[in-house]
Amino acid sequence: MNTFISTLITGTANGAIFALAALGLVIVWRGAGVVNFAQMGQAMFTTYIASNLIASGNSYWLAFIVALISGSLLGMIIDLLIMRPLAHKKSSSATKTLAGTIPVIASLGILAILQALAGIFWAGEERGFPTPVNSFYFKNGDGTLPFSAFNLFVIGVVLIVLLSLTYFFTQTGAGLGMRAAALNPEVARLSGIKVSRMRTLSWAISGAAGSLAGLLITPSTNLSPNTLDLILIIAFTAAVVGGLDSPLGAVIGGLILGIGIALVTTYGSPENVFLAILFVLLAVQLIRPNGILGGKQVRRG
Amino acid sequence: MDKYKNIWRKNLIKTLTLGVFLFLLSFTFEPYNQGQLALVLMLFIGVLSLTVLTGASGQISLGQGALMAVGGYSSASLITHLGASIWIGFLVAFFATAIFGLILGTAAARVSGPYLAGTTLVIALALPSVANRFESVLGGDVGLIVDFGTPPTWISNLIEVGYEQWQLWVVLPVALTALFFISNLMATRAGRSWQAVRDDEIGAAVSGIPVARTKVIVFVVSSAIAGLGGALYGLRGLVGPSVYPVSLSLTLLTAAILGGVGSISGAFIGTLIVVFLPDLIDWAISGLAVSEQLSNYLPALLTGFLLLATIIINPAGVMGAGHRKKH
Amino acid sequence: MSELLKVEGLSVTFGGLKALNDVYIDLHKNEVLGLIGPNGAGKTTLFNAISGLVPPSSGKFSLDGKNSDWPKTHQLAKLGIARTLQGVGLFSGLTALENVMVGAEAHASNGFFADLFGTSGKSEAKLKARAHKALAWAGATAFAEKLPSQLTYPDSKRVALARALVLEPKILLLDEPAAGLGHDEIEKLANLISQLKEFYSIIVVEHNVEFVNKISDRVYVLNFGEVIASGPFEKVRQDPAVLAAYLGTSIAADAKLGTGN
Amino acid sequence: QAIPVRSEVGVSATEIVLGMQLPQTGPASPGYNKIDDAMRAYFDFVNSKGGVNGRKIKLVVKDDTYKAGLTISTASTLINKDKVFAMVGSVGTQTHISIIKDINRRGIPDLFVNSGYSGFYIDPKKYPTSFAALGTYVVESKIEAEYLKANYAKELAAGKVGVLYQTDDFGRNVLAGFKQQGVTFPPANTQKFVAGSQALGLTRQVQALQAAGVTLVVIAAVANATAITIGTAAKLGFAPKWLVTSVGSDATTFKTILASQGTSGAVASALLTGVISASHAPSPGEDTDEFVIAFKKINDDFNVGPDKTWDNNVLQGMNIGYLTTAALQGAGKDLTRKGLIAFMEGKGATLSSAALSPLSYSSKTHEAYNSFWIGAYDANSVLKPIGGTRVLYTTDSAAGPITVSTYKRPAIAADALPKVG
Amino acid sequence: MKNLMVSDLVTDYGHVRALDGVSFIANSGEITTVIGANGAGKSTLLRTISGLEKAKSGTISWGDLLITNLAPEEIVRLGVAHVPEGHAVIPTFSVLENIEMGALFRKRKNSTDVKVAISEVLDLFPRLAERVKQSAGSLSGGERQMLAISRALVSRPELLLLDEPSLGLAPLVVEQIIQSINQLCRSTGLTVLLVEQNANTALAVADHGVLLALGKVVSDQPAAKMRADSALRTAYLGY
Ligand SMILES: Nc1ncnc2c1ncn2[C@@H]1O[C@H](COP(=O)(O)OP(=O)(O)OP(=O)(O)O)[C@@H](O)[C@H]1O
Ligand SMILES: Nc1ncnc2c1ncn2[C@@H]1O[C@H](COP(=O)(O)OP(=O)(O)OP(=O)(O)O)[C@@H](O)[C@H]1O
Ligand SMILES: [Mg+2]
Ligand SMILES: [Mg+2]
Repeated sequence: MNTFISTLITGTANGAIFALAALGLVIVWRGAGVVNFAQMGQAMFTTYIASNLIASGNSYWLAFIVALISGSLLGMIIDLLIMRPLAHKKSSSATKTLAGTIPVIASLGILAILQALAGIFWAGEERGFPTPVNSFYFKNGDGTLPFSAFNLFVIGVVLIVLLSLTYFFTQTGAGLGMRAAALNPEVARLSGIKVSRMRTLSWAISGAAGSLAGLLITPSTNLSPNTLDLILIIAFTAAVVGGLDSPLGAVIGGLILGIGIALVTTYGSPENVFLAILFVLLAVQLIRPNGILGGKQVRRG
Repeated sequence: MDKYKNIWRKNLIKTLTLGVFLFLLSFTFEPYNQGQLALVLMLFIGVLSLTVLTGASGQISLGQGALMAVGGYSSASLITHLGASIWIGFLVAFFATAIFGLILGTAAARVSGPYLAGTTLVIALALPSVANRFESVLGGDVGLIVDFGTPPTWISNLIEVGYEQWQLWVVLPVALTALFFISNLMATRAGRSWQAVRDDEIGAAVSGIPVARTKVIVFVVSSAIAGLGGALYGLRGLVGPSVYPVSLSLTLLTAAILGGVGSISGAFIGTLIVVFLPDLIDWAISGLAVSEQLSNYLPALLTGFLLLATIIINPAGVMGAGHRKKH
Repeated sequence: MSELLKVEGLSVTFGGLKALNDVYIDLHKNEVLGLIGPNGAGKTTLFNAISGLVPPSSGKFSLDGKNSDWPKTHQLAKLGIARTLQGVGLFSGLTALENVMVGAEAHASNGFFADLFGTSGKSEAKLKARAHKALAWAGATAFAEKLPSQLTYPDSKRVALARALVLEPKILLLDEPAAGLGHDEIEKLANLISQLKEFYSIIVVEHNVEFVNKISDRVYVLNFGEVIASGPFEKVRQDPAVLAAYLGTSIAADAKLGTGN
Repeated sequence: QAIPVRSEVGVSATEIVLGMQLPQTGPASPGYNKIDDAMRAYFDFVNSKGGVNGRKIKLVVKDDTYKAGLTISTASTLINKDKVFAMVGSVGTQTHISIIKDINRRGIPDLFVNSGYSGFYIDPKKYPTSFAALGTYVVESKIEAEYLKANYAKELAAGKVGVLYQTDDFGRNVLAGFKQQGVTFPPANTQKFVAGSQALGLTRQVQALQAAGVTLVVIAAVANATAITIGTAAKLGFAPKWLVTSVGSDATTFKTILASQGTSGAVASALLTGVISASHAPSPGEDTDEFVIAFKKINDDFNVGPDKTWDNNVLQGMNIGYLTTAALQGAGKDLTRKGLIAFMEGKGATLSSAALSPLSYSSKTHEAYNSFWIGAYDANSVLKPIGGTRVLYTTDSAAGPITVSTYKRPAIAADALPKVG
Repeated sequence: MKNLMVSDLVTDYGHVRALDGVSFIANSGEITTVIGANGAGKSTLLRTISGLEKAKSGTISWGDLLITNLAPEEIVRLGVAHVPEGHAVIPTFSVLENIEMGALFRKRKNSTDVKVAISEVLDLFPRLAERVKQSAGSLSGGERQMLAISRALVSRPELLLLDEPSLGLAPLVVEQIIQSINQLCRSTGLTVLLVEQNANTALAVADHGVLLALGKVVSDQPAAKMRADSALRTAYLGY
């Protein structure tokens, strides 16, 4: 099979996975105004829960559902215990500087805690994680097409998440309310929007989306407290490249990264992958500082 | 108004007092704590660079460790390949990182907040690739082995100096110099214009501040300082990718937050906490029968909790809410 | 009277929207010029064009009778033009005094290296003295050491004014300086502006017609990006076009001028 | 008879303090984090028998999460605060590089380093106190290359042999070893990845090897990347012969990963079956081996670590515990750092262990095992000698020739303690 | 008939007492104006009523309901809309989204009911109607103020809290808004609490006046009477 095409296909399959993780980041950014570095930590945690269920003999789909539920619960807990008290703090002059940074730092703290807890509960051997559908590549004549039913499944999931998110954010009242809650809580509250509830909701949704990403990523990365670190950085880059506030941007960013990595690996050297990512990131920022599909900010005197 | 007349004198006295205090204190220390104090000072320089960037200009970097790496590599390659002295190494680290900061700042001045955080993170990630690309100079993933060397004979003839103590003696003047210059900048027009840009770019621009240039300058200053810290940090034994991982940047950020971002004394206190926390934990659990699994992860767990507690209870850090630099 | 500032044929467009269309404005020495007009007429945009915040699509700019390029924002201060921002726009992390010192950037003689070595004490002291003077002008001496968040609204507007004054500019652009101020405060502001007129030339954008009437020598009325009338306020306020577009029924206008009752 | 009281650091009349560092947590920790527990288990066993010359062995372990910056701090803690007598069994090449100079300058014995990086050992003048615990990557790969030349000459000639390596000292040393023996890989057959980035997938690399039509692939990668590679190849329907360096060929890791990926245990075992690898020791699965039997029992009785499942890492840890005990015995009652190093250089080569290879410590080299045997995994995931009889090949990390070794491992004592001096 | 009744209301900002025992009644269907110098506590009063600030003591009742210290989103749901001081809009939202936001809690976003309400307020501000797709951040100061008012009106409130609605608005628009609001009061029984700097204008349209000074009510009487009381004006408003 043509190398170029097979590279594109592999890149797309990987890119879909990055896109899924990036979508999770976009949800919390849009719904709670937070760049959540703990996202993949949460996903790791819930995937461990699923992994344990499977190991003790339960079906994949039961574990799947439990992981999604615990993902949204974990998201809610993080919001209720940490993010909400932070949001309710009146900003003093010293903290104004960091207004946007504080939740980021909080999420880094949460990540550290989740990884430590996972280590304490489940450390030991690195584990694998099963796929819900066959991940053996399709046969194509006497060769193989580097694409599996599982890849199709992931792409399907990404599309569904993308479409429902886009619909949710742009077409529904709750979506509008959620964005408003993130952008200006006071105005949102005065419009009758239950800001705290909206933020909790967005943490819950993104927690579930993150869990979903975790379930679908770990079959290729394996599971240990830290294996998803790299995915987080890639997903984050994807979201930034695409524009943090745009679900479609996240997907495009994910695909750019997936395909880019595959191309560099094939035609360049794998050693240059991160340099290439850096290059793409800088180029996007020079040309479109808010990402490919990111909203423009209007400056006014 | 007199307060302004002798900025350098005031800061010099402050800096020297701290220096003399630490110098004398170091004689009462065992080698272990001398080494720890040296580490505090190295990281303090790094945290200082973050303080400048985040505290004064409102930009956040999750890749400050990568800037330290630039300093480390530029000095270490000079030292190993050309046999330069460590002091020349510092100078080169300083300027090389400044130039790197200039390039980075030119690109990054256009972006802010999470976008900048992401970019700096990827820079940190790309570091091993760079080291591998230029393996003959940068030593690939093995890195370059360097160290503080031994004190010159005129000192060792005078007094017996342990390796840790010598480390401290080298680091101390460099850290003090950085502290002195940063204190000066923060107390004058430069620091003021950085904060103005941080608070309101349009307001700053109409007041005559070239916003883009100012942001780049902040990057250059911050980078140069970080490079200096990185050069020192490398001299502890090795300059290599695993010496400047992403987690180093996070450590610096943690120290900056614990100490109160934007505050110079806070930067110092935060660094002290970060460096001595593991010792503290060791001491605290030494009598308890803690399972290995728990004790392994305890430092990370506690750092996480400490970070959260700091920003939830008092976002301004341990220096206290409402703390502001005063001239 | 010579023309200190002249803007000719200025047009600004945003996408399809013509925010300013072929606008002519001149400002004479020691003159207070009122700039009025309905919301969205383009008043702030005019300020923004002069201060380099939006690029004009066409138009000429001249200062002191000399044609020049449209200023870049950070060169504004060097050209001797100071402006306040609509609203307050102070730097929240700096004290009132430091805010004003930032406004004096153009007068600062200390370069980066002087700051670095801490030898800029003299220059800093000079800046500080200047800032104190400006604060005194604006009646804001008392809260020099306060942070903006600790100031009342009128006080922060005073500081904002001081930040513009400290430049000792040739031209002062004030965007709605009276908005949100009480009667008393407005009175004081009007007096201050009348005093400032001796030294500076001022353009004021304002919706408080009474205030505009009191302080300005001439007014320009903008509507849909075009100048629809200009001249002394007394004359302009009779203009039916202005009444229809801006002032509303003459009776209501009277009420606002305080001449009713 | 009273033990002479000496002011040697870390040694008292009743105790010897040893230090070790390794990634106990973090991405590089899985697997390795079992070595220290196995070592401690062996020391506890020794202590339960009265210790070495009446001294109990205390092992202080520090977690460096595989970050060299941290290694420097933890080493300082071990040296200056815990005042260890010697370092023993430290894990990791990159991390150890950062402290080796300092440890050596201080004259602290740096025994049984868990790194196959030859740079640490081949020049004792540079690092006089550091001694290896493994065969070097170069030695192993030279022997593997020789095996390929002998058994896969046709494939080599036809350019049907490929390699996948990680771009670090480990990967590069392996390539160097092959090259030393005249085995090079055509560019199209040479695939690499940045160490630690395997989570991004190795599909492209495996596809490229498949496209190049190779029939035998050498993998120089850590265990989980090896598992990912072989798993990916299975998905692609690519089934070459695999030759996996010992670093990446831990059967337990392999099966844990593949099995929990949903690949059934049988399939995982099938994937591993026939994979060629090399070893200097018995396979942990060889349950008739007397050392394996003895160590397994000690592991059951004394290991208190979080995960004491018997595997290669545990065997390795036990072996280091055994060797350490032997070296301490050999250094005598009057235990000094100098004495210990002198013993290692002088008599270290006479020590025996679970390994089937002799040790080669001398004043000229501090390499450990210079002999390997080549095996293939059987259906029970036990590495078995190819052709049934175990042949040991010996060489050095330089240009030396490869010869067949006649070494016979001495039997383990009934009490499972080493007997030296 | 729903009246707004405030009694003995005390609100602090840290150590600053902004409201110091404020009591008054705003009658249903009337415009009550709150006037006073800068810093008198007018905005704080509205913010406390709408729940944005916590009352230290005292009560606020709206009809038969005690709304003291309810969350703002609860209070809005009881028919109380607040247009805060300054141009409170979400800059990155479009004009339409800003308006829609105000109607969210009542009905589904695309219901005809909401559409009607939106077109009603757009009729009131034709400038906004021309700019529904534009981002609110690019609006002029006055347009943003119109938008903030629209957002409040679209929720069809029964009590409208207006904090300096004229700020930054052209006289003609101010006149228009006041007329419309007046009309709403008369026709739908809307109750309005209007904070204004320009006491004259405010008193001219209001039924009732409340004069605040240093957080205390110093006068509470029919607007016409207050307007005529020149002693009061010179004492507290400076003219
Ligand atoms: N960046 C932009 N993009 C699109 N339209 C803009 C932009 N900036 C301004 N406008 C439009 O240009 C017009 C003029 O705005 P401007 O701010 O100059 O009005 P103004 O006269 O100052 O009004 P006000 O008195 O309400 O402050 C407005 O209709 C506004 O919506
Ligand atoms: N967030 C705050 N923190 C501290 N003090 C405040 C705060 N907001 C207002 N104040 C103080 O409370 C008092 C009342 O302020 P408020 O804004 O209610 O007055 P106002 O009558 O609305 O004034 P204006 O006419 O200027 O809007 C003032 O002294 C003010 O300085
Ligand atoms: Mg305007
Ligand atoms: Mg107010």
